Amino acid sequence: MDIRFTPEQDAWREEVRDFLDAELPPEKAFDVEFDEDEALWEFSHAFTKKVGAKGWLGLNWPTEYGGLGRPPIDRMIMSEEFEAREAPLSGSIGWGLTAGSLLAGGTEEQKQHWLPKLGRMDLHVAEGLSEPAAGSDLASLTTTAKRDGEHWVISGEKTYTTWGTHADWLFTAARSDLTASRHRGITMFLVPLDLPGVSMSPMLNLGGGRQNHTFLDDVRVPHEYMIGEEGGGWHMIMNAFYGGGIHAGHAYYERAFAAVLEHCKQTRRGDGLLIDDPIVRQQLGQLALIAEQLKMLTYESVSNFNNQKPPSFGGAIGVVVSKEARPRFFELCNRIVGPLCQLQEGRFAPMRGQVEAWYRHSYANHAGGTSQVKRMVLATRGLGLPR
Amino acid sequence: MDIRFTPEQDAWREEVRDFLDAELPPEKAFDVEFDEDEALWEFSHAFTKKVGAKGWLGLNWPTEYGGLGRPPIDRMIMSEEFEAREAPLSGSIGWGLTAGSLLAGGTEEQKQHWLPKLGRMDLHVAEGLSEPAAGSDLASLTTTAKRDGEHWVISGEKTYTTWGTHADWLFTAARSDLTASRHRGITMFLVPLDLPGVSMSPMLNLGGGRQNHTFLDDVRVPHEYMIGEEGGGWHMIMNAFYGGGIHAGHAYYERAFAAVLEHCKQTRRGDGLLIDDPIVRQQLGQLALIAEQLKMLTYESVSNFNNQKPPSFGGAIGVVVSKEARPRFFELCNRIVGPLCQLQEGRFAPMRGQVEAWYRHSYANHAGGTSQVKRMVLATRGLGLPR
Amino acid sequence: MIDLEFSEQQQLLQHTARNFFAAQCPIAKVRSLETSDLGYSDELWKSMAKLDWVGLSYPTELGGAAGSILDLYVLYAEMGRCLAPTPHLASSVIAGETILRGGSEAQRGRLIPEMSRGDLIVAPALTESDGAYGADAVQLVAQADGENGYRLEGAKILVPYAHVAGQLLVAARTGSGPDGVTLFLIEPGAKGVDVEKLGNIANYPLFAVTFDGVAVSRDAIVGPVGAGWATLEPVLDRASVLQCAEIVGAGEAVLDIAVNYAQQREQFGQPVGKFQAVQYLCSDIAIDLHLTSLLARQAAWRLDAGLPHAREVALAKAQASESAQHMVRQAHEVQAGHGFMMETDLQLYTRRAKHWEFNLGDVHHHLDAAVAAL
Amino acid sequence: MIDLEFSEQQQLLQHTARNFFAAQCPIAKVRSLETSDLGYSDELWKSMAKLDWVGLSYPTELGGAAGSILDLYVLYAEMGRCLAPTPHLASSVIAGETILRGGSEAQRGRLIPEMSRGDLIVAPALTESDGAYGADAVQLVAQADGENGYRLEGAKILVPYAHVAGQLLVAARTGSGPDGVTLFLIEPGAKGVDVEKLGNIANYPLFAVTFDGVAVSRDAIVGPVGAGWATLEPVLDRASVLQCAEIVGAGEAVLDIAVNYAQQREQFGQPVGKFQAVQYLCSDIAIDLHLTSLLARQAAWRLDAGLPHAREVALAKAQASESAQHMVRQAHEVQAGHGFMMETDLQLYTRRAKHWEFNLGDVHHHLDAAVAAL
Repeated sequence: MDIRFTPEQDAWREEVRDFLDAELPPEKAFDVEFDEDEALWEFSHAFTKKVGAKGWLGLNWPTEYGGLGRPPIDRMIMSEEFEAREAPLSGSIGWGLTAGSLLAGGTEEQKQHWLPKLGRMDLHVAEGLSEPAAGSDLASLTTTAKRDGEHWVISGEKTYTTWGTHADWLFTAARSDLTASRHRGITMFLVPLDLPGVSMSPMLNLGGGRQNHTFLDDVRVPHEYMIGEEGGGWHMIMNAFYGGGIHAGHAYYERAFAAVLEHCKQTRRGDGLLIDDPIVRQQLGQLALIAEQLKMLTYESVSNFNNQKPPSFGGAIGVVVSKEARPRFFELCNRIVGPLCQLQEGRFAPMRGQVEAWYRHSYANHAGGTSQVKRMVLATRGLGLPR
Repeated sequence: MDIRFTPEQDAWREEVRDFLDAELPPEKAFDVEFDEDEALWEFSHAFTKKVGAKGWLGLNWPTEYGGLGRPPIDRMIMSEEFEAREAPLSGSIGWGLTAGSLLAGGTEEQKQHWLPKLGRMDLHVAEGLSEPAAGSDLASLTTTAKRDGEHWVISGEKTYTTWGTHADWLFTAARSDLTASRHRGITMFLVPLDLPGVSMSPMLNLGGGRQNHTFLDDVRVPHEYMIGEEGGGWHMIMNAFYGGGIHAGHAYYERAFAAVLEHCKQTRRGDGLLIDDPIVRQQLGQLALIAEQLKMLTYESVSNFNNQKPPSFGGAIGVVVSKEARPRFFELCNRIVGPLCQLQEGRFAPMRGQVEAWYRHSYANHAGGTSQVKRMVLATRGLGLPR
Repeated sequence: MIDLEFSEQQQLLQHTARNFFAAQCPIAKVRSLETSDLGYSDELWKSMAKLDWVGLSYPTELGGAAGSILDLYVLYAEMGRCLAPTPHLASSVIAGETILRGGSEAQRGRLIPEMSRGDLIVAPALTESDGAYGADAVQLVAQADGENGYRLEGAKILVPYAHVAGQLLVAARTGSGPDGVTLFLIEPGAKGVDVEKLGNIANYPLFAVTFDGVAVSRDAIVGPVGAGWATLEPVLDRASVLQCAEIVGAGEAVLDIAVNYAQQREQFGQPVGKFQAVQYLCSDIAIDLHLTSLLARQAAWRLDAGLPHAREVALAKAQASESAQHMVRQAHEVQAGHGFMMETDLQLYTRRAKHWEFNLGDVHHHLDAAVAAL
Repeated sequence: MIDLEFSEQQQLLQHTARNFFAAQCPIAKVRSLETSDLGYSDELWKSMAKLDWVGLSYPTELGGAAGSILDLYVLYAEMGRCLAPTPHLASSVIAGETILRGGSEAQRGRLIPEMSRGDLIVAPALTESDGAYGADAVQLVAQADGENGYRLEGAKILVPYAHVAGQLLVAARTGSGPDGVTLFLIEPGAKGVDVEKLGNIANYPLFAVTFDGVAVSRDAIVGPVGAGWATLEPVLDRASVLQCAEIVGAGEAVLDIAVNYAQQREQFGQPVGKFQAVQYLCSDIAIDLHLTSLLARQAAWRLDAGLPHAREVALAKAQASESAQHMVRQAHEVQAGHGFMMETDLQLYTRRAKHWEFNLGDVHHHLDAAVAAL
């Protein structure tokens, strides 16, 4: 047992920090999920391209596809540092989900063609899996793709298209075989968003971000934009969902916790500092506990990878804990801060309104399936309870 | 809207108090569920007979069956006072469940015959519904009753027989028609426990009480001991479960809360009294809140009866809240009291070990179906969600 | 006689109010008002005044309808259901009832009829920059300034409707301790008063008001000097119960949203409402708001009956604050990604619930207050 | 290198211990020992000593096996799984390691080898009648009495294994503040010492020990006068982590009990484990104990590595105390009426979990301690 980083890993962390020192002014840090400020997004694209230029978007990919072939822990370290500074890394649907799908089920030719581009962030890709009637139950999607010579004709409606207006490609799934069973007959495509028949209407979200309804109306997509095998989409997505190494989700909570703790050390309420209020201390302890739980779950993933062990409890425990912790964590932040937690801006808003924003963001915890669905996975696949 | 008692109701409460002042010395107060002390049980039987002699066991029953025809609120008031003093009222399976079943589905002749006896506590009745494989799902019971002339021959195994060794009758359910559907073909009986073929083995429980396995081996029960109609058992039980007026379950929590509050006012930990500890105060507030919730749910039942309104949310909300509150309430008591909560007796045990005992008792919250089952009722019958 | 039902008259009010708000304040209007400059509709407010709802609890001789707190409860539940944006709690209840209770004959005669007609809004300015709740939290200084007046120095925050108020009702410190709080009526346009909008999660019209040596004459004092908190406290109890009622009404709407979604949304080949996990989420909401309703109605009734009520009010608001938070979280779990979209109605409730959770004391304040009242 | 797996040697120990306790301490034996006069098995204890487990963490030159805290962790998880009743935590860890850390050469040489062999049990007497945890809670008075000794007056409670202890390790107050605590070794048979059994939920061997002017000589002091808490504190950190390990092992057994029951018990025509509500209950247990395991292993590793660990220990025990409570409650929900019966194994865990929840600091203590450590 060991929870230390090697000297090489420490050096890598320093390298990441140096990069961020050089390339990320603190005022450019923002949450790409929930901010539509055009200037910040421009910065984000440029910043992400710099990360790509260093090969870090494809850090874990095999070198033959433009990756650096580094182990997942290096990705985790990078992620810790990026989260700690709220680095505005955009385009994870491309270098994350699309690339992960390719690595999981792409043909050799596809991998050769797409991965280097994705790793350099040459393509800005939007999410195009969800449909109005297919959320957690992705297999019920109804968008169709019909083969017509060297093209596919795709029609259907997609929803929750994240970053649709910042992207120029859509990574999407369509039913290419209507006679096959639910999980078969799904095929993946990269669809250029400027093709005729593609249109979008905005879906603004509670977090302050923009998602979209995306309408695909007999969009003719070249066959070469098919990703993976025909009918192999389901398998690929399930294996790839936000692949690309181990994400340091805990660092998001650690950053928030540090900010709240600092607030409590600085802020008086009534006779004393918040940090000296016994109830606030219990709540801070709960926050620290949640952040620590998530950190250890991340580290366990690293450890499991290092030891070639399968993920714990069907891979569901980390997802369940983080999905369920998120609203609870930020409700606790609200309670610590008190009625001022509702303020968004101005000199009276604690922590520049971050607590208010975090709270709204906390309800965006359903990507990749709800916690309810993940609990089922944990119970059946992880514990062996009957389906 | 009104939450006051009428002068007549206040007078009735005084009458109950006077009775308890006269008949219940504080040292004889005990929880009949969880104490097997023979001397106390003897007192309890005598005490309950005195209550019966006043007509109070059948307080709400029609006068023609030996009841006093009083409204449910009088029962609730009596129950508040009895709970407030932990009055050891035994035999509720008889004057509660059996009588409730008779009132719900007994023939005129059965009601004339049995109810006056039950109201006087002439019969001590034990619970004989549950079976090893039929708990919350009572309809899956497998004990059989075969008609043979003027007798029924009953065979099967019953479990969790509460008060089996203090009783002389068993109120039981058996399948009298093997061809009928699950919910039909169940018939109820009162079985004398001294009949040949009846035997019991003890099942001690965590609360400190004794329940039993009861074996019925070709027990010949006279037809006149059948309760209700042949095959009408299910309907009767569902309508009668612990019938006999509105129970003041909240008073149990109010009594516990009062004791804990007094403890906190008297007891120092570290520099100050427990009552001045901000965290303890939050916990006491939680306890007060739970007790108040339960009180208002009880009062709502009274109000609904008075206004001839159906019970809220399919009758499930009070059960769900109290079943789920019970362990939580007594865990909070533990936390307030601290490590001393594990002590059962002696001069160091806070509150004479009551906190320890309450906690163990709190796991006995499954009679009448688990909270999980009641949640389903609430969701489907109460909210109209699909089954 | 235990009877938790509303009277026939209250049921009539309930029915009228439900229809009124459904017609006059549909959810589309709530959305557009939220981002309007005013943040509420003066037309709606005046219509309410015509129905005698603005001064519902005021004496008839001052233009009110002599309604009870339970009557107000009924109205608030309906306002909560429709998220009707009105200055009722701030102006009609907190400010108006404080003036009624502590004000001079002249103050009452001058202000209350105008308030009843919906022509005057008075904004209570109580909270200060630390957000604390209670007499101790009043720190804004009112320094005696000669024979005839005071000078106010300090800031108030979370002041509702200050932008349209004709008067501010300001709690200031004229001495130490709980008996050192005095209430002043000050015009927002007075010299040295500055009003600044505070952006907030609910887009509720909340303001910071700063007082830079503002001169006030003695006749602007409401009630005896030093008796400000004693005047205010019973009114805040009433307001807390009405805040509970608003949460209950909103909760019933949230429950409808969640249940309807669970019945209609299909995943894995069945309505999601068939999954026990979703049934738990929906029943959590039902339980929360039902308990809030029971506790709040009890507290309201005790206020009307003139019985001791500190414990009941505190428990009701503790429950309501918990419920405000919990019910929206559970509804978001039911609606998952869908509920996160601004186009759904749920988020309108979610954002307001955060304001309600903390308005008039949070769960910790009220749990502690409940124990203090024992 | 992030690696949360036990070493091969630890896995061997785990394997050996699991088999050993399964064979030597089956659940029937746990039941019978619980109600025996001793409350534990000296035979089992001696067998553990032969395996070098009693002095597992002691230096080899004093008869120990020089094991790490992670080695102990492995042993404790297995003891927890089987509910093995032993004085290990009290005597081997808390008392023994305190003597090792603070004791004189003579004390160590005299006591530790005997303790390693399982021939001597030393019972730590720390808690007093208010149940509080920490240096401040030590109030029992040790009054200097002439040149050579002290006189002890007061009472200790929740003293484990005092009935079979050859020595008591008593924390007493010789001055004020955290530096006013001194540790004494006292024989339970000494004049003025009275030992009284305390009935408790777990039937754990717990005692009250009263000191009625007990005379103690200076050579019975462990460590410098006034340095008692400084000596004890790091040992209590170690013990807290091992208490976590015991909870984790027990939790794995509770999870097995719950899952097996849910797979086999049928109601409404299907295994109850098919109901989502029951799946949630079982997964709650799995999550609780998995998190406890991760946090406790981290804390143990930091202790072994000599790294700062106050925060990690506190978070681990806060989590473990919560889990000890929550996991048994959820298991009782799974087993419903069945789990309430003494004939089921679940209740054995339930009752002990209550002891563990509060042993070495409850959740509130440790959450506060975690913040203090930041």
